Amino acid sequence: MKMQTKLGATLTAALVVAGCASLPSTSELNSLTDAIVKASFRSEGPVGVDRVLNIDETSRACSEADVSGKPLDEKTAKDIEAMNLKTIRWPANGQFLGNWKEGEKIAQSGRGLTWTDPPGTVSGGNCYNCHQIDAKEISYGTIGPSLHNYGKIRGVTDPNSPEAKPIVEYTWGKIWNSKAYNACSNMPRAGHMGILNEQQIRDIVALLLDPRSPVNK
Amino acid sequence: MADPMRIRAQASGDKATVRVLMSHEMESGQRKDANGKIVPAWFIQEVTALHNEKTVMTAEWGPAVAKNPFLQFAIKGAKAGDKVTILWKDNKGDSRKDEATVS
Amino acid sequence: MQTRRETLKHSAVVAGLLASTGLFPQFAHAAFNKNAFDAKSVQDALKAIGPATLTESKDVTITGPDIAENGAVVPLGASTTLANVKQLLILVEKNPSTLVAMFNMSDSIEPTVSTRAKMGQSSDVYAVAITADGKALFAKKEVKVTLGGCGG
Amino acid sequence: MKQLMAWVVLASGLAALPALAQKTASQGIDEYRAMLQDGNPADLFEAKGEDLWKVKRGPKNASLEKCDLGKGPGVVKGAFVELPRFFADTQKVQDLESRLLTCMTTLQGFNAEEIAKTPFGKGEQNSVTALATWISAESKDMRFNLPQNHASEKTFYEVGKRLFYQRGGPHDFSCASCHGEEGKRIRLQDLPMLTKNPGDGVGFAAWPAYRVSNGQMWGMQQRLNDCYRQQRFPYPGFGSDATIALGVYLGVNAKGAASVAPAIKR
Repeated sequence: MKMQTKLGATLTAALVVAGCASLPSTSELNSLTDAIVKASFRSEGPVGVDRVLNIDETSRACSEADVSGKPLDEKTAKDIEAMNLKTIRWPANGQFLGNWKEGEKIAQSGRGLTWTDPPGTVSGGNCYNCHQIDAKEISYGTIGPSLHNYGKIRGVTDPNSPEAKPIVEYTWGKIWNSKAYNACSNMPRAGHMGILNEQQIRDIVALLLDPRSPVNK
Repeated sequence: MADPMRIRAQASGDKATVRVLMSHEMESGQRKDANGKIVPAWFIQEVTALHNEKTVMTAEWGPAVAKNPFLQFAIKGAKAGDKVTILWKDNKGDSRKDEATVS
Repeated sequence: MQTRRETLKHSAVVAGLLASTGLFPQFAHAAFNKNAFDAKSVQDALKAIGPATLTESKDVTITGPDIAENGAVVPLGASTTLANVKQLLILVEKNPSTLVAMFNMSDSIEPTVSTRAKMGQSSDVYAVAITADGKALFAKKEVKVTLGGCGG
Repeated sequence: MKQLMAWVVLASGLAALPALAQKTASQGIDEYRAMLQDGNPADLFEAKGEDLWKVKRGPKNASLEKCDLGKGPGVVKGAFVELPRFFADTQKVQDLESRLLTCMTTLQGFNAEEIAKTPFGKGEQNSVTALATWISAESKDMRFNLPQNHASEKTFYEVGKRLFYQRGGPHDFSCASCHGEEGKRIRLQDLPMLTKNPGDGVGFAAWPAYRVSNGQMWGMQQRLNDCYRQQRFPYPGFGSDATIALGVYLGVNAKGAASVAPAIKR
């Protein structure tokens, strides 16, 4: 604890002296931030400090773009999307749709992967935090677009039909790794990062695309 | 030992409005602890309000009153300078008595 | 860690409390109506308190939000324009125990009280006024409890 | 009884009408919040905090009345809306809570490191929260105006900005995921946009606050800690430079916003 604090303070002091009248350079500020992150966060229960120390290329590039206030250039964005697209694991048994009722429960749940979740907690999808889904749930967020009538709007009457295939695959892929379609999307990469398993994703796809799901009523 | 209450008593017209905040867990008896054991109910059970040392209202509460309880009522004929006293007693026998002057 | 000063202060308060129990004997006498607070319905709670019949009345008002952002704290109030009100009750129908609070009124009190209740789920909430001649009159409204925050 | 049941069915039927329910949901929540304003249990903590400031405590049996919160020893009014700031005696940028630890150590002889390690809601952490509640209340309605004169204060603003946008954890969440755009909500909770002044009594200008959901009083340190928890980040140390840099970023952005702390929150 003490050592960490000292490390941060020393770095700050060094940079302050170096910078004097003007601010430290961008790269100096970036490395100071890294040092402060390293000194400030600690592992707690199952949550390891690697979660902020080993950030992948996608998140790092997007964070930097956010700080600069300029979006990623088109080429970098495309490269990141291509890289993420490669990570998508398609359903092993070829089944994209599960049980929409289970999907609704997963969409409702915001549990899992925090330092206060008891070991063995099944993670939820956090979906309603950001999206409208079943219109009966009035407590929904607006960070993401409304998914009410998701399948209906896209004309999906039979999710197993060849016509529905592109949208079924996109839906699976978007949930598995959202960054494959939008490099700096706010949406988590539920499959890629191991938040949800294959069956949970199947159930959410069903919630969105099954014509019997209340989402499409 | 419980922390003091916050009592505000304000006269307006022919009455004084009294607002009380009490510091209490108000444990419902429904909640489970980390080991899955029910946390026993612990709550304020009786409240007494006095105006210049005369009882004007008593109350019985269950564990469904919210944590750090709030209570509002109005005493007829109370004027600035009068004394309002509130007492509470919980189901473990702990109690508290605080006073305020009507402003 | 308690300092000596704090310990002294606490003892003084305890002494004051002991004295107060003697000063205000009515406080010790108020008997807690356990049956009423154990009741699982509005009717059963009323039965435990006394009145046999319960009638809806425009002379009684229940105040509360239409929607509560959190069930842990729901502001509820009971009031009436009736004279001779002996008791005012606040109840939440779908709580594990229905009765939340019971206020024993006197002539020196306006027949209007408010407090805050915990609610486990969306439910009808009731204000009941019991008059000196044993009539129980009520008003009710629905309070919707939402799931707030990130649901975690 | 049958009659009662019938009403329940009718009432839930009404609530199921989505258009109607949706239209009234946010108005309903506003009404709910307004009803809670009168009688904020933060008052209980405020009273305790004032007492803790004045009472002689700790190994040195001293009060905090000579504590310098940035406007000179013992000056409380107005201190809150200028924190975090640089302190010459510690050569550090400090927020209200870390500054209180300094005063509790130098004046009263407490062990700051031990308090920083104590979980929220336990032991001396409760004293820090109560003190922060009272100190914030002494600046109620004043406008945020954090100093940005010292090089460290400027540097911390820039670091805070980087932390605000830092994506991480299994969900790739950053502070900006929820607080980077205007007019968004999570579930039914409105999310203030924190990259600029979000308005009087919103965001940075609303903490410490009493949380009705758990009946706890939270200072800014606990607010940030719980944001990080829900972001699925690891645990930020109490008073760590990351939390303080973030505080500088949020506080400077909130320039001109009137403080309503201690507030009452969901």
